[in-house]
Amino acid sequence: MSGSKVASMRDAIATLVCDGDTVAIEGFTHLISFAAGHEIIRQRRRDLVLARMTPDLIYDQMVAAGVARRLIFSWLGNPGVGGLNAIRRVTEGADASLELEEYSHFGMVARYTAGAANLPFMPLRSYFESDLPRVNPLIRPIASPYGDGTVYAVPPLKPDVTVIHAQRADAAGNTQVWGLLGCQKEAAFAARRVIVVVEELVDEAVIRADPNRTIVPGIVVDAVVVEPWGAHPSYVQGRYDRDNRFYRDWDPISRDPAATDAWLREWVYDLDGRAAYAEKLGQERLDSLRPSGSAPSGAVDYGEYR
Amino acid sequence: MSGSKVASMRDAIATLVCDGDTVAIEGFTHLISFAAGHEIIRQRRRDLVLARMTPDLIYDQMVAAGVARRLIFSWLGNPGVGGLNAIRRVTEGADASLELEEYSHFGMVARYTAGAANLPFMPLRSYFESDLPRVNPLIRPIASPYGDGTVYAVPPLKPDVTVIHAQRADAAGNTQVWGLLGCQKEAAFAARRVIVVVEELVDEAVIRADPNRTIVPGIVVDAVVVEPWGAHPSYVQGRYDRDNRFYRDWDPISRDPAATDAWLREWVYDLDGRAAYAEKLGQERLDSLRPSGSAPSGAVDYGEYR
Amino acid sequence: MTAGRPGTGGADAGFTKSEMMIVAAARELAGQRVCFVGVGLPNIAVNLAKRTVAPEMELVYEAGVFGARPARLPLSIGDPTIVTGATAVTSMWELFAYYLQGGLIDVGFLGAAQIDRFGNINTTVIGDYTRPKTRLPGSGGACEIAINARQIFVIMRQSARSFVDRIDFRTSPGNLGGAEKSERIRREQGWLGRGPSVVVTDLGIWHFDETGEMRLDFLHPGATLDEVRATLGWAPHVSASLAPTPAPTEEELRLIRDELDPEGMYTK
Amino acid sequence: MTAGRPGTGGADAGFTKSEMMIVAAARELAGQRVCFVGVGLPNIAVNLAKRTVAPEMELVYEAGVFGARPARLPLSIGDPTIVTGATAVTSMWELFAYYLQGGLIDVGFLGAAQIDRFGNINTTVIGDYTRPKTRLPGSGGACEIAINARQIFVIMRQSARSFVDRIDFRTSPGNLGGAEKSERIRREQGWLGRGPSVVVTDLGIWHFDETGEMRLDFLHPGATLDEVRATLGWAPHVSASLAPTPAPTEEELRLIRDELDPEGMYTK
Repeated sequence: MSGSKVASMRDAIATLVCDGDTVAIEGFTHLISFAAGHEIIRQRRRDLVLARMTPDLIYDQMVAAGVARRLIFSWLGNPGVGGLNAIRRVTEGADASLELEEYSHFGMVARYTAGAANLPFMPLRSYFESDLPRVNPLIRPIASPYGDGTVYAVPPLKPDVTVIHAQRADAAGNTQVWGLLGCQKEAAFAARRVIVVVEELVDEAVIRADPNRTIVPGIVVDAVVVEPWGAHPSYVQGRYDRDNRFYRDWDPISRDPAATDAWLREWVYDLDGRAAYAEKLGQERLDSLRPSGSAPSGAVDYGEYR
Repeated sequence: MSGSKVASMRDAIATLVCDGDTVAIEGFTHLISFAAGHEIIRQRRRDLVLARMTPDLIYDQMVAAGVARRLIFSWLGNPGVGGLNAIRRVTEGADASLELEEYSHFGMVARYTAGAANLPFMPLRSYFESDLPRVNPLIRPIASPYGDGTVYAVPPLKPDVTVIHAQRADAAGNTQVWGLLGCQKEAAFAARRVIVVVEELVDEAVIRADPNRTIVPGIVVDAVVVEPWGAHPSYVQGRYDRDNRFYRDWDPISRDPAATDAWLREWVYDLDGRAAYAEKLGQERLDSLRPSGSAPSGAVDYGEYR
Repeated sequence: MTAGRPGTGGADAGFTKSEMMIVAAARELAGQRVCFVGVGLPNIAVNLAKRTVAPEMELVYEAGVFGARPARLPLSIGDPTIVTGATAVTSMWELFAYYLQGGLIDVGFLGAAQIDRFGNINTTVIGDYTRPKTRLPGSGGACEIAINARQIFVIMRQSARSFVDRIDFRTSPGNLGGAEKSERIRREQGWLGRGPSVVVTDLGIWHFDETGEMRLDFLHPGATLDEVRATLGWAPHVSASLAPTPAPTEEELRLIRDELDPEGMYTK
Repeated sequence: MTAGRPGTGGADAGFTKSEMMIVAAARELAGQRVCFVGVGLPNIAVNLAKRTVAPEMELVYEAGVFGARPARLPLSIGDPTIVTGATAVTSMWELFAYYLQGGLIDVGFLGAAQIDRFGNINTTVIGDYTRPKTRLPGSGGACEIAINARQIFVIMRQSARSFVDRIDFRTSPGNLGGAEKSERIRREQGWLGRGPSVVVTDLGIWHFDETGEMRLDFLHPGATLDEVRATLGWAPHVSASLAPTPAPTEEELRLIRDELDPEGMYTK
């Protein structure tokens, strides 16, 4: 319908991400837009408030590169491997310089949901007898108007920019995902601006053939960036696997500030984008991440009704 | 995984719906289980609290048959045709005998959502300056704990029984729907007991081939009833069309109590179930409701990961 | 072609009052981007607009559809034809929470049983709420649409019973007691909606003036000011530059009669 | 086969302490219907249980998966293998709101950095919150799992640094200050969860007694009570009928070594 929103990653980040913005690159283990994170590093954005349930390696890299002033999160680790060492360096001891704003997973999800739904708060049954409300005054008790007790509330989170990665979208930004959905829908609806990065640009007819598969409509999308392998070392259901080797390799690199800087130089600053990154990874590495076989969903019939 | 929950409609209603229960037969225009409603009439349940966003013809028929004592709803009409005449007869003038508990659509959806999420209330931005909170004291103002104003809240709705109709489920009750989703997921999760009525019973492998299509997991389902045409005169995306002629024909029938009783006798009491109903409708009528063509969704690949 | 259609717009107008009303309502949608489609007359008006003045407009149905392209005019606002070929289908929770309450709807298009001069709407009861003379359908999504859609369009036939000095029940707020109060309350309570901006009837087109009251800006061909006043429960504001509504075009009539409503369900 | 695996369960036990811990944890899941799988050690314990004592158990991953059947053990709890062939994939909103908070989870299986005698858990910081000695991952879903899952299982290695008299931060509530207070608060505030019921370590199996404190019920082969006391910040309750944990079976060890963790990520 609307005009094409297809843009290069460089232009999308240059236009839509400003110094000081609250930026959410969302995707729970699945579909993490490392490509967007690297471009933000490359364009040397500063003072960003980075929101993500699981900061993961991408925010560890972004924090190491100095783009962030504050982190809003719920789980700060390298799953199955250990800690996020660059972030630990600026959050431990007397030198802690990165501001932390901490929730639980459901609290973060509820914050995005409240943001998407334009609600002043979202109630949830968490945080009872936990120290989290003590250290985060934005987690507040609220009494039920039906006299049946008190629960906790979290405030809406409305990022200036949300970036999500997806299997496919059309040029207007109508976006479809299968596999883990995380909180991308809520994070996108909650945001002022949305960048969708896709493995594949498809015709509008592909989207309209299966409207139940659409998670974000183009009307909330500002730019569509076509970036195959854009989620590596995260993964894309049906396309490529999680690169667990990379997650393990990052641990020793990130423990050493010099090694971290060298990695950023080699894999981010010195490359002009994701195509170069994929080429540098090499065909053999990419091939090793292909699924071991296909697992087709089957088709359903919506029926023609004239 | 679990044992089969497949049951006849007669047994499912006999076992799971009791006099005095709060019953929600949900489905917004799409997938309305007329088959379950008729079986409830046939088994002469009494004093039910009937919850439904749009009572539609099925609750008009159930109210006419005397099963209900109270209605919880948000829109009481025959869409595009007129009123629900049997319900109007017991809600207008001095003889009004049916209790009404009235919300807006979003209020009903929010009630089911609060029920599904085990929340004591759900906030929403509706009802400002409307007379609805005045006539329904369960719609209550609630102040944001962040000092940014007041919104309204509705209480959770937790039906004793929710009935939904779907294109397909497996024997354990894992249920998939495409087309309009209404509030069925929320109404099912909110309920103490759930009956799923399907056009087609499928192997577990069909469900597991496309897990993103599942709206209700078997773990919340108590009975799976296989009842082709069970939604007529409502419709099933991809299977059969809405029988608009029936919706129009109901208007004059329902205006006349004697004609209504005769219809209930002929189409409900005197038939032993949905198969007989479909046979009585006749092949020509059924054929006229088939989609004019097919509109396949296409398949996606989840990938095999070993 | 129009033989036998009652309530023609004028002696030889060649179209009915209902057709004029639907055409006028559709034209008001020119330039709108996202429209939330209500049940009944809004449904045909919006679908006509999509085929004429607003081909790019996204149709949102409360049943949970965004970007619908109905191949036929559905009788109900829930129908398989609004799903097939749509951009997105969502749960109603997401539709109301993220799309409507989230502020993505430019125009909410509603019908009404009663309306007052400030565009406040009753679709609940005629008479007393607990012992009503007539029990109407109720809010449906109208109450939250009136509050959260950026602006509200209304389409309804004019009559002394429906355009009243005092509505029996305020289902969906309009300009409350006038523009000043309405603006203050909307601002204080953080409503996204600015309120009603157009009421299209079978006699004319009303917009809202700076006091928040309806003002008659266009009079349909064949309608008279006397007729307008006789079907109104208050003394109307009439625009100093009151103009005649341009008659329906051949193409508009063809779309209504041949494509959208061949059985005349809406246009009788 | 076990050559080179450090930390064996005994001189010639033929299995490591970690293997014993994982096996013991898996066995505790016998008869459980729906288990919410936490990151790390819970992940391998639950996947072992699914292949042994609890084949019918439904695995729920907070990433939004119900009825997962992972063909391999994922390193992370989000992985394409937990999706392919699963019963249902949902948004995380629905997973946390409808499945967890809605009361469908029988067992929430968590890891921890620090735990006290009442099963209160710290996964947030070692030291002061604002100037921590060690910044840990934080809650993830643990806080709401601890409150809403019907019961909580914990798996973690014992050490004087982790089994402490006072945890530095209470991320996820256990039995608070004891059974009486915990039961009162849970009842008054309407928690669905009854709290922690099992803690499996590399030395033994703890359940909770009527005071709400951990009680050592099983001691793993090769472990001693002295070792238990030396890795604990308080004087433990020990069951009068303390029994040895049955050693891992060949099949359990084969599943861990050949299928679940061939690289020894969890069992080193």
